[in-house]
Amino acid sequence: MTIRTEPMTVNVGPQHPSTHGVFRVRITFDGEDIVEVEPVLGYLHRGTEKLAEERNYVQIVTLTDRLDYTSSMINNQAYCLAVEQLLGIEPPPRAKYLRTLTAELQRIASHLIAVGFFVQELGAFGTPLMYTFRSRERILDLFEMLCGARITVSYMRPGGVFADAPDDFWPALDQFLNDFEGELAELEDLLLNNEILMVRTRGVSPLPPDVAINCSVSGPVLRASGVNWDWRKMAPYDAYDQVDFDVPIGSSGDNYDRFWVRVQEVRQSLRIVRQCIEQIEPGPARLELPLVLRAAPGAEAYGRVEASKGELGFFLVSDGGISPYRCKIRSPSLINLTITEHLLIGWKLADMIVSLGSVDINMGEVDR
Amino acid sequence: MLTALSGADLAQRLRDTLPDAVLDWNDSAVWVAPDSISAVAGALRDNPELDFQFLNAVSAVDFVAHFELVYHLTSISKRHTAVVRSRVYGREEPTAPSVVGVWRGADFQEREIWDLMGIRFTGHPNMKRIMLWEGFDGHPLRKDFL
Amino acid sequence: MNACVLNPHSILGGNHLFRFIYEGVGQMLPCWMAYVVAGAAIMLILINAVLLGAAIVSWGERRLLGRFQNRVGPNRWGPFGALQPIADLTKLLTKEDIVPYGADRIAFTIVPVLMVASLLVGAAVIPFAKDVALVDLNVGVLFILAVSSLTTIAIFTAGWASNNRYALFGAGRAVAVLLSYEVPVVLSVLGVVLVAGSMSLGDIVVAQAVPFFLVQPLAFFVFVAGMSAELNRTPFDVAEAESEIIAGYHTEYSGIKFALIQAAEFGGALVVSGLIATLFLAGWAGPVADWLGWLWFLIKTFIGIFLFVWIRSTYPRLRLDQIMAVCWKFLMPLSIINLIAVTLEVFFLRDAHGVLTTADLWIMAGINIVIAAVSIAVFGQLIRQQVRNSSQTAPASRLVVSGVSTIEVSQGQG
Amino acid sequence: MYGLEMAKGLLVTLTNLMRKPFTVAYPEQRVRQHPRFRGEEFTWYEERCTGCASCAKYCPLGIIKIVTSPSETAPLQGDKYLLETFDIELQRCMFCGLCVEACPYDALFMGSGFEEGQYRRTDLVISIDRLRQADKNPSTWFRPQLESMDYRPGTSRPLGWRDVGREGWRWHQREKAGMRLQGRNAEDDA
Repeated sequence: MTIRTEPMTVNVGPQHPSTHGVFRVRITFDGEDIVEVEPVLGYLHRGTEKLAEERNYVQIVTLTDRLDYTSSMINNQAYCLAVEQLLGIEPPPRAKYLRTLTAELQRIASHLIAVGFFVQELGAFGTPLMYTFRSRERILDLFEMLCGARITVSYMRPGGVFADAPDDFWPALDQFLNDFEGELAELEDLLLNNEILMVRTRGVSPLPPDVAINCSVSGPVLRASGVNWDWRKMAPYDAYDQVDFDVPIGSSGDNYDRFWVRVQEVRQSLRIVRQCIEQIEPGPARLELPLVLRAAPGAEAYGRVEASKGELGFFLVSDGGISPYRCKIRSPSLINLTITEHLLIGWKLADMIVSLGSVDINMGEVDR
Repeated sequence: MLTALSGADLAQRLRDTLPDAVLDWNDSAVWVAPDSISAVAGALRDNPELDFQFLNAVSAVDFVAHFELVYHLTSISKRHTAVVRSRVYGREEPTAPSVVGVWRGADFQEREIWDLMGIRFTGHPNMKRIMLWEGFDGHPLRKDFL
Repeated sequence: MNACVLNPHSILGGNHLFRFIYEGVGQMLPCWMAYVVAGAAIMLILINAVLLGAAIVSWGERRLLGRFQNRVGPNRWGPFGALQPIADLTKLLTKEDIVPYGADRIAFTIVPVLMVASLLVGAAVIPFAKDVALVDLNVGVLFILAVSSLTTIAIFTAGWASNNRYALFGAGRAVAVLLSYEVPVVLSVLGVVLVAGSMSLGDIVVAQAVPFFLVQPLAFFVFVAGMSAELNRTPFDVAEAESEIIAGYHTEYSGIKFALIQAAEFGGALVVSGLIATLFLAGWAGPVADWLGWLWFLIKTFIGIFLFVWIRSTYPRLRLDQIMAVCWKFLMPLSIINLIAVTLEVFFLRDAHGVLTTADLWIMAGINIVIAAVSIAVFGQLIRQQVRNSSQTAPASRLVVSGVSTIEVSQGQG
Repeated sequence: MYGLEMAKGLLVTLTNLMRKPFTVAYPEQRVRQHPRFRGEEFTWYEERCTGCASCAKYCPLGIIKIVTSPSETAPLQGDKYLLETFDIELQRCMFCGLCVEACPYDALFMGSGFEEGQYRRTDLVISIDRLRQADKNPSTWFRPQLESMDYRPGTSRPLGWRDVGREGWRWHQREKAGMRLQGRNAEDDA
């Protein structure tokens, strides 16, 4: 006698405890094995690209905050770089360092969330998440000190940052860096070699590098597959050509490697922040620009940064007006989702959640 | 570090394999005929000297008179970038061949362009709306929407 | 005055409180009615004790988890938030009681009752102090194991009746886990019964001149692991894995039904901790006086609960197939080793009357600790090899860009 | 040995059990608010405001509504406009602070409060009267002069309109000849 099984279709999301926001995947299961996957997007679609066409160049900075709301600084940076390319201006060196520094702090915060939720999805009852949030909270405090907001920072402007850091920011940053070393070591003790985490993630949902590249995957996911492609190294922007750091790469591109790469990137970001503190010199933090900027008609720019999720690009086209004629956002989260089918089919329900978590998407950026 | 291939350079190399495809070029980009996009894409990826394995972004711009598709490409092994563009005419049912067969990464972006800009890609395996629901009237990113 | 006198051979005969109420009420009412009244009174006490205990456990677990996670936990209502369970209960009582469309109404409703009932009946035989148990059954251990298996049926019914696919996933997982883990748990308890020479929980406590977690560390380990699986607690909580299948079998439950299921869950933690205390930590036995037994029992129960919470706060969850592997490939052999070792030791060490002295127990403890360490190490090593082999994927063809300094994933542990 | 790392994890959680909680029990305790904090209420100095509506134009969401009429006193001498309406629709505000950045006369400041929850949406529109009466505890967001004064919105005393400008207030007075200083003339002369 053969046991007959029947495929069962389940909507995972948009209301599900661990789909990173309003992400919905329609999955067909055979028992607990995944047979078919179809991501359904658009639950957080706010039309950022259309909104950007009606706002002037500085106002769009506030829109970029809301793309990937766990790494608003990096979004600001990408957008400002694109506008600067468009206008042909260059920010003063102090602004470059401040941007680099805040972007790296934001990368730490974003990766901490990614790591915390990754382990949360593995089933840890909130403890690693709470520890990562504890450290992230300190970073957000630093941001509040810099610019008065914690998540929607709007810190950077085309031509620099909105204002120099206050005097008490630097001792606070030092204090944070010192404390964070210990917190990070604690986190690594708790997670990095934990056997349960190992058996759950090692060898699960591997992503070969050729597939990764063909699917335009970028960021930690690409590097976990063993491709050391980092825009901070390849096309250094702001002050990244002045600092020294390594690029962590994985070997097999499985869930563990993606997790491991993120933890190591936090360490490298710490290195960059320390170098920025050493190298930064007094000076203006913003170019004297008019409030309302205008680019030459027909000018185009594609500004890209290595955001915490991958390559974040802004493709701006100007028609000479005060707002961009077209503002295309190349969002890493959306394009990283291309590999969903590759990652999920053939694995189990429990692995599905973890694999999705290891890609680290953010719905604000996927749907825009 | 990264070098950006100039449009003239790229056009020169593309002409060897696909003489009819290249329409125009300037110092940053090369314009190709819309019908030959997927052929050009294949040539760009498979030519060992160009080796554009990585598609950064597919964008569509509505210039009212025509739509323009912009492909930002990167070669990971050769470390250079290039921009390939194509003008698509017609507002009723503009179509262009899909490059999903060459770069899987174009999947969601082409669906998004169809959804928001209304350019249909032929040969795409799943040409459905992505952000908006099926049955939504119009394509919001067009300049004549609203 | 025709006072009723309880038959000393009745199973409730050992319960002083029952006898007191029975004889007191018997002054006024016919004997059969006094029996019912006394039984109801005792039941009331037991139900309230267990449910109150569940409430305290739920509060304590949340406070403890909070502190483990470097936060405060519930602290708003009452001193240190101790009235939080009451607030929760009030909220759940006033919530709408939803039966989902297409659900099997009767089966859906009966589940919480079934879960709480099995819990309460199980709690009846645990001795809280010397001679303080509802009944001191001579098959107490068997009774508890039998009754706790009722939960499996309840959980499966819940998943099936809910008409929800997540619930069905949870039910399927729960049945697989609970049935498998019954085996090593029973085998490990067998060792305890062998040494104690009795299935009565009271006798088992008395027999523990040396606490059994020293005499049979393997059995203790297997029992704790197995019970945390039966309770659906981390790292074996696949049946209600909140990050995967929402809440598993109780996804669709709301209002008072949900409250009962939660009570059964936290009460289950309490009863199992009590059971661990009784079987392995010498129950109410302790220094000073016998009447302080309840204190030792509470402290030991708290140790069990603390252990569960600690593990819950630390570990991620295993996958279903891995849990089954742990059960059949790790816990099962360990419990068999323990059973064989204990059988042999009892066979050689017992005297003519089949009694083990304290010295014998110490000898057994010495031997068994060594056996435990060796076998856990050996099986751990075996599992490790297994994990290594299964998780080694073919190293992907690298696409490394030259000139960029990189650090690569360390292949150290695993 | 297998399981060693798991024991290490248990140790980590145990050490954290001994630590003081990191969280703050909000209504009783508060986290330190930084001077640049962009709060929910706005601080507006009517004396400094000319009614130019730069803030309204620069707001990405267009939530500031300003209605002015020419001043009755001396419009030709550069007097300010009379403000009839100055509504900030707080329910759509995203506290980006661009209005503050746009204000050329340092009249509008982000506030430092954040407990402005209301039960009705209409209550979330800050009207000109509420702006007039509100406590003047400006945030130092985009106001370097306040930062150089070492001003702390939470603890320092409320600031008057003369203290907050980038230039001296007398310059301001000179520039806008017909400015009504609302009964403070005696004080000004001193």
